[in-house]
Amino acid sequence: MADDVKGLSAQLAQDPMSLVFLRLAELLRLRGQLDAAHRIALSGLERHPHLADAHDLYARILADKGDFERAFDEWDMTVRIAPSHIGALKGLAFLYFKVGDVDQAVMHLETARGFMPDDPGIAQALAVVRGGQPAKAAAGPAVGGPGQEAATAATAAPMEDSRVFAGLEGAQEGLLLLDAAGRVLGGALRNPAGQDVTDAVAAYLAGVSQEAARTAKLLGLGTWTGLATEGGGGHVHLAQPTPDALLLVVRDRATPMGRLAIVAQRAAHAARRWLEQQK
Amino acid sequence: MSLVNFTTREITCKIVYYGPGRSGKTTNLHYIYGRVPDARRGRMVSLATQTDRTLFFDFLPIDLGLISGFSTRFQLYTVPGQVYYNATRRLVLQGSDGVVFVADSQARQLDENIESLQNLQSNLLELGIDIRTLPVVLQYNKQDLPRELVLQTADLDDALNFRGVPSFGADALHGKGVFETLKGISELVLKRLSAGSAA
Amino acid sequence: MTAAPFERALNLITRVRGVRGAMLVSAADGLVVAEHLMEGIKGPAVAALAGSLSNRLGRAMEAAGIGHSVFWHLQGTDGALLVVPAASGILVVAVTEPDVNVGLVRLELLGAAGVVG
Amino acid sequence: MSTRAVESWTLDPLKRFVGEAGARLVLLMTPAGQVMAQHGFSRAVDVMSAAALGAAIMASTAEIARQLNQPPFAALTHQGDRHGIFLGAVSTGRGTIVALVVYDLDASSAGLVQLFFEQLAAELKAASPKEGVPKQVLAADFERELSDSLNTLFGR
Repeated sequence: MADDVKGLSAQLAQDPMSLVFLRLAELLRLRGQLDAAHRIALSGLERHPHLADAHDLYARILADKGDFERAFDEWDMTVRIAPSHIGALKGLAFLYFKVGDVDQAVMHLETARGFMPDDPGIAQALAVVRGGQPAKAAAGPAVGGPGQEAATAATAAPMEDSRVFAGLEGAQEGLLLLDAAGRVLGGALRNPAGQDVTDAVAAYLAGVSQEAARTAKLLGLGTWTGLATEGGGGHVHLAQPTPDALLLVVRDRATPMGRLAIVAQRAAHAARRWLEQQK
Repeated sequence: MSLVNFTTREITCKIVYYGPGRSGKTTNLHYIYGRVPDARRGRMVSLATQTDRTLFFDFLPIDLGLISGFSTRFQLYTVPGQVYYNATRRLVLQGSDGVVFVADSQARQLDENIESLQNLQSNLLELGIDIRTLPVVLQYNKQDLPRELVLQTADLDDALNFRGVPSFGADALHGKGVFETLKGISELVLKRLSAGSAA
Repeated sequence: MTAAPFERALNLITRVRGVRGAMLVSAADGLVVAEHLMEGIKGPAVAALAGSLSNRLGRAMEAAGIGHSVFWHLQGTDGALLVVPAASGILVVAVTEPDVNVGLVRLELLGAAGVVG
Repeated sequence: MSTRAVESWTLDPLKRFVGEAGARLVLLMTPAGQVMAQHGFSRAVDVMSAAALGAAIMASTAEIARQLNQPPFAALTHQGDRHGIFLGAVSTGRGTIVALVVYDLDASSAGLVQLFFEQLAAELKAASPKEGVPKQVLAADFERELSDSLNTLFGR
């Protein structure tokens, strides 16, 4: 495969105006060399700003990099240039679904199906979206279609290491460690019915922490150190063990809020240590 | 006030169809809407009463294409004609680049035409717009009605067109004169831009 | 409802030491319903942000299956925001010093929520 | 998200505003309803008619205020079950600009929009260039092109 990259690079060097950048950047993207793919796609786009496939490719790379806002722009642009671009329609559907706008996701997939009625990927994605699942990570790949890798990379699977909170009270339930983008680093959550709700909760927590940070800043409360909530069915404590990570501790109502704060402090300490080890 | 984007080379102008109630202002827009290809027009919005009389305005954006290297777009508005909607008429008139005065050619409507024309002048005055510099054309609509009912265009010119602006006989329902009127006002509005006296 | 119960509700909260302001906020639109604030606290900002954080938190709690929030507390290095959602869609909000007696403020917020319904 | 601007100085403040307020779309327009800039999910509405209608709402309420002998209303909010719109006027070096904000109640609120609108207004005011636009626009011989364009438009 390295040879392919070499060969395609040579072709591109020989003829910078050729469309070979599409294949090269896609290959690099699939190999996870996102920065290189980004560079190639961008310089290709500069030469071919009206090429729908170039915008679509660039969008997939951006999505792989987790830059969904710009990925949206690029797919939006693709559809403006080529309204029947299946890849871009699927990409937009994926992004809409990701933010919970099921109606828009369905609309884009239906449009795609109108252009390509026999595509099994579209039918499958529609089924997932219509299943009414919350916009959680697991649904990403099916909806993402050609951007499958984008989706999987963007919602990186929880790290195997489940020992983040080893030794802590209730280490494997009710403790969740996320990165700044809301991706699960460790721990898991189940709802009172015993279902795994890790991804669904993770998807919302990034927004909560951003709002907590903004609120503290704009109201002159300094840096936020914790957000504690008393719910009808349990108590929750959210904190930032490091500026790039988010820690959630959930306990039933029998655990007093004060005690929860202490558990959260210990868990934050364990999380910091673990994050340090990962570097 | 025409909006000119020098970066993307786009011009947007606002044209208002003015005139007494039931003179055919909305009919002009409907005809244009029906004739212009989909890709060259936006959505037509009508804020009308239940009996289809214009309550606030009708709105139709059309795309004229490239003129002098500028992508040129006109936004056509109508005003409600009934006397009691004057406040609304003045609002719609704000920021207009040109006015098409649609007169009803029926002899018995002459007073209404004159009244509406005076109303246009006083509204422009209130908005601080000088009618002598604002592009205006007249359209004498319903010329298709039996001769004994309507005034001829020359007579209407005598009665209404004391400024000697371009005037067009029309039958807006069937499209006669609609195009010529639009062309007439377009030329005046764009001439103003080319003369460098844009507001 | 007249303004008197609102005033009574806010007074319950502001009498606690370390409380810099109390507010009633419409949860759905993040707008001020009534306020009793010390100089320098921006009511509209508190209302908008408390409303927004409350909504986001509510969604996360729902996803986690732990029901509606009955009280939440955002702790900052220089101050804190404490909130009790009342049944009528109003948030009862306190802006406090960092070292306030959280237990006491919570009780008064719950009491105030009872007053505004 | 898509962005268009007749006056590019409006863009940075607009983008910041959409991000901070969680708005779906913001349009800037002249009081006569002509779109000057837009940022956000433009498919949320038909931009041109939304601008015409938004400007009409602003103009109507300004007229009501005038008839009441009151200064114009600073801002208006209309809120439905899931969406809201906010209209506010900003006075800049380029004259009065009307902003129309469309927001989803899932992501934003009237309070958030109002809060960050103050910032948007201040930033637009500060960023607006004071000099007027050049007057001469079209070449003197545009008439034939206009005639051709209209002929094509009407299928003649």
